[in-house]
Amino acid sequence: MPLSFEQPIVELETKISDMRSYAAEQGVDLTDEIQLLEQRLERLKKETFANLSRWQRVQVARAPGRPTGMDYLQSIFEDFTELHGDRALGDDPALVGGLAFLQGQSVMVLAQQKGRDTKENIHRNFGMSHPSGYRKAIRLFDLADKFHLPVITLIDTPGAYPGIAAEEQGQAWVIAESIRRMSRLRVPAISVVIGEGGSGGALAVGVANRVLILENAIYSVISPESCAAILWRDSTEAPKAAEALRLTADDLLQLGIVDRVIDEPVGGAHRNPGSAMERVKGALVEELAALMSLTSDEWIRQRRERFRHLGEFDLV
Amino acid sequence: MPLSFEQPIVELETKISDMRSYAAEQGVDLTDEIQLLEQRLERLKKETFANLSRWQRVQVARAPGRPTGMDYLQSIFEDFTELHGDRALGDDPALVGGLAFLQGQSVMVLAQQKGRDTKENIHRNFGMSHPSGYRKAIRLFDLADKFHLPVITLIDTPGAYPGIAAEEQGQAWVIAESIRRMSRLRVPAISVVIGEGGSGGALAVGVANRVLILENAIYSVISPESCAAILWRDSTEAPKAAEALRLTADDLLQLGIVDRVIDEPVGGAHRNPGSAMERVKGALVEELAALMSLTSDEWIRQRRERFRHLGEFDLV
Amino acid sequence: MALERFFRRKRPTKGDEDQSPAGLWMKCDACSAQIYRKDLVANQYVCPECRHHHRMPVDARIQLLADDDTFELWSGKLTPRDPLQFVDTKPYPERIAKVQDQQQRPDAVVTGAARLEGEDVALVVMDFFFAGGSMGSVVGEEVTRAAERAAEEDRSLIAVTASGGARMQEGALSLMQMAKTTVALEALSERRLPYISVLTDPTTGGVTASFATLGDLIVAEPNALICFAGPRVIQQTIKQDLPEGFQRAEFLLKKGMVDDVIPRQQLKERLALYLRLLRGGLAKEVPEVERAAVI
Amino acid sequence: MALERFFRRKRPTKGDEDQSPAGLWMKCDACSAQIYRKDLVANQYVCPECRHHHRMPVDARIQLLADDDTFELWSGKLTPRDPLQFVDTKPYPERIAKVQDQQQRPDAVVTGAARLEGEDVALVVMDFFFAGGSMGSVVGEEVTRAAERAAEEDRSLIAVTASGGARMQEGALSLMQMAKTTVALEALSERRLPYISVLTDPTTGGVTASFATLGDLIVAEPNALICFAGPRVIQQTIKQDLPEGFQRAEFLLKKGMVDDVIPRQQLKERLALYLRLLRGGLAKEVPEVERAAVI
Ligand SMILES: [Zn+2]
Ligand SMILES: [Zn+2]
Repeated sequence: MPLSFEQPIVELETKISDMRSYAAEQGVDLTDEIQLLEQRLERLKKETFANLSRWQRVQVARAPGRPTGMDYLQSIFEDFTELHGDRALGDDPALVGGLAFLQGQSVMVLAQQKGRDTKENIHRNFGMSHPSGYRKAIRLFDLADKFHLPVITLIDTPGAYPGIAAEEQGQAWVIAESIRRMSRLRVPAISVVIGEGGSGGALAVGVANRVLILENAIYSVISPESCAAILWRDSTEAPKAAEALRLTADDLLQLGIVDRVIDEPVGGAHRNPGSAMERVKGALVEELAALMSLTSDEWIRQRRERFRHLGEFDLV
Repeated sequence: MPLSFEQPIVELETKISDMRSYAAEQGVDLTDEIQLLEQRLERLKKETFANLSRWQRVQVARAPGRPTGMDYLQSIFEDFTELHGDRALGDDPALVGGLAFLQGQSVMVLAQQKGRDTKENIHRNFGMSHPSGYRKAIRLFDLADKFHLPVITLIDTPGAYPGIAAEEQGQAWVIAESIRRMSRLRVPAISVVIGEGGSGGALAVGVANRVLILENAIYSVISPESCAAILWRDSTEAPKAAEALRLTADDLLQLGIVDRVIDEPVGGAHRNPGSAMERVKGALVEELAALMSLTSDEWIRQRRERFRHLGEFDLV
Repeated sequence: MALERFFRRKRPTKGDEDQSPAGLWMKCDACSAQIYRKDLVANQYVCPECRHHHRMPVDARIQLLADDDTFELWSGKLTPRDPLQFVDTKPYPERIAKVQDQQQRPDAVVTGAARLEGEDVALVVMDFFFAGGSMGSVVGEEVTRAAERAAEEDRSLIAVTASGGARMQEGALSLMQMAKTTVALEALSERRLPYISVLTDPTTGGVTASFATLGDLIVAEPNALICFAGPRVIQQTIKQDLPEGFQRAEFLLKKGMVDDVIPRQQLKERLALYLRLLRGGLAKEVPEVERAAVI
Repeated sequence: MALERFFRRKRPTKGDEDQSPAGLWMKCDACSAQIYRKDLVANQYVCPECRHHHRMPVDARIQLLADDDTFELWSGKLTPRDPLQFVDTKPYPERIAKVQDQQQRPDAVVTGAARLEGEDVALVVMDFFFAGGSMGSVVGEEVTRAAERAAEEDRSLIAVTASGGARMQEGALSLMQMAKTTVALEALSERRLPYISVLTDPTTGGVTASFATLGDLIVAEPNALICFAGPRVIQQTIKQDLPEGFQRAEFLLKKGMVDDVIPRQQLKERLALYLRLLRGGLAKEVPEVERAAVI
């Protein structure tokens, strides 16, 4: 099911495909016509995606078919080997972590995982972690430190799960602890917001030396729907809230909250997952190489400084 | 209810008490007779307790009225302030911990706590901890390290609780982790077995620089009842098992498992709790003072060496 | 996060004593008893009838904790900017101006130095009556500076929290204050200075999920609501009733999340005792411990 | 602890191939299929019919994990003493002599150096067929020496556990092996050498509550019973039925206690991959991290 603003693109794609079939069946030559339409399609995609509203970007960030954490783990890393469990409460499927090679370098990689279909979505709790997910993250940070493994986290969650067990097990406590633990890593850490960076549940694994974001990903203190429900008492005002919250990649770059925006293929990552993932890989390899010149103390200092200086205020 | 072998003592005590009442009521002078009986009582107590069988010691170690962990916390420490919870699973009433002063020195103190009556016994789960108890211990060890607080643990448990939730929450995992965490303390640690030192559940908080034991306390790899049930297929053979297991203070001193035996007042700690607790306090103050001359590295090394060398074997 | 319904309230609770004649008497939220307001204030905002702990204004809290005439104000020189040019039904700056005027301070936290039974401390006290105690850039920066300065001046840190969460009008910048305040506490940790957090009603969202729950010791006031997600959000998510006492201080004590629940009348005494105990460790220099490998 | 019913068994399982004609065929415990014993052995003791993982003799385990002709035996020079002069229906030394004779080794563990897909490792393999794999002074000492020597020789450590718990015939000395083996692992940690524990059926009691669960990574074999207290003890305590799959490897995976459950046929390959990944960290010297303050 395409997003609403993608409708013209999809129609044009269908038309081209129909024309191709017709040409083949009837044995007529429509090469020129098809080429023209394809140029139009390319233009249309570019225009559409260059001018997305913030709310439309939210939809792209959540689009079905957009590569999920596991897609990255399986395609841009080699030998990804999942490590399960937090040794206390359970094994949270909404936060997947393990060892892998990134272009030959051993790394510890963590990914927040939404489902790729309804069944997986239920299994993954729509990417919303329970405390055991954050405890698992803390455990893997410990392991990364012990064995000098750079840490890479892929962020994609609507937020930490708001439920009874989650609260009983100290959701707030583990998020705070995960933030602290990640800030103490004696290895380099890179985070990439690949889809939805939903508030504290995202930040818990986002205290990195470099925070990257995909062009159509978002990162926000609150979901547009919840924000609208509070401020306009109407969650269908989410488009307004999305505008107000300045939650797109470009907004966040301007605010200094992310360090780099990774371009997506024209039409968005969901229309060309392979290319999107390759771009992320390229950026990760580059960023990791650049970080390698520092020492442990410097990685910690840099990470602390980075977050120490976020915030805007005036003197009275 | 006196222990069976205490019956003659109790009878003599009753007789003396009756005689006193009679003398007072009738206005007769029985001073000499009473004094004679009191001397006999003193002799009887000494003889009885000097010749306890191992199984009788087990009974004394578990005797009602014997001072429990909380009794020590409240009487030989000043300003004991309980710290609750493990920040993950709950707050285990079978393991009590907190801050206190021991003769003016800030310490972190942990005590395994049986009940002093049926109601408390149920609340304290008869002194058998769940994983949250050992997690709490680990948390308090962390805190002790951070603030340079010597650690004192009082051991009195039949063992870690064998239950469904306890297994689900990784009873074995937390005991192992507590052993490791305690072995890593950068402060001096002293353990006192005040009653029953029941297997891994006791050792989890017993990895100290100095391990002391009260005269009638026991420390064993398995309870005599369980041992008998396995080896003789009959738990009423517990007295035999107690003999075989060599679980008394003197046995353990000979095996090198404890470093010092603290004498109890004649008749056992349960007949004079105040005096027993004062003796423990005296021993703790002495031992702590002696440990103060070392450094953190030395405390760790000493503790490791202590346990490294336990075990007896021959060359093939 | 960000349960900032506060901004929508028509008549926000002031927190200060209402001086109008109608305000002389008030009804206790908990037991419905009519109480003479002055009695409530004299009793540290604890209902004399039912011991319910009412929310306490910042000034009263400081008076409760600081020894007489020892409080020295640190905060108050920073005021919010409007980095997002945030407008809902009203622009953010207008809303802020109004609440600044009402609460007579630039944002939702007060920090300063004090003595507490003679112990040198830095105090961080959040003002729930200021925009629901929401944490934006100013709150984050003030908490950060207080922690850093406490470390420099060899003071223990006491944070009294009350917050609806992150301030959504400053967007992701508010979110980042969670990491910023967390990192600021490292200065205290490195000097082994105690940090004790006191969670009061209500402490929720991004404040709970950052510095509020990172105390060396964490205590709570009786019946205080303490949570990540608010009860309404959870109820909407799970569509079922919440257990009795859920997310309240006593519930969290049972769940192992706080060290103790302390009635307000004993708070100062207990904090002082904690500080004496935590600062009475071995004088000897003890090097950093190695990190446990894996749990 | 100490579920040493093994000592009471009339006809202890040998673990080795039974060469008598009657032993050519056997019935699978799990699926009751009649299997040709040689097929089972050739299949690493995994039932060809139902994939049930039967308990594996030590020699076969070493053959499974070590590259050809690379195993060098370290253990075997220590033999139990009788420090308690323990007698039940028979003296401890008599019992030990009998099982030593049967298993052809002095106690319930074998250690040694090997290569595992080229990686330098030390192997610790417990023998459940020796007195139920119970841990007394010899087992504790052998594990300790293996860990220490691995650290000296820059080897990763792989421990394959199978144990009924502590050996009660050595009393509290057995108990102390839990602390001793735990402390021995510090030598590896300090050199940042990986320690991976492989929990096989059954791993219980004092072994589970010490070195077995302290691996940097912990993996288990399918359906292995892994517990502190055995199912029978728990059932006697709580007087109710245990949940399906309780204390089995897959159950523990769900409860977050093990990193993975790995079929025997994939074990070597996976261990090799773990080692390559864990030993492929940054070469740069990274000083010890500071210890997290609380939690
Ligand atoms: Zn009231
Ligand atoms: Zn089978």
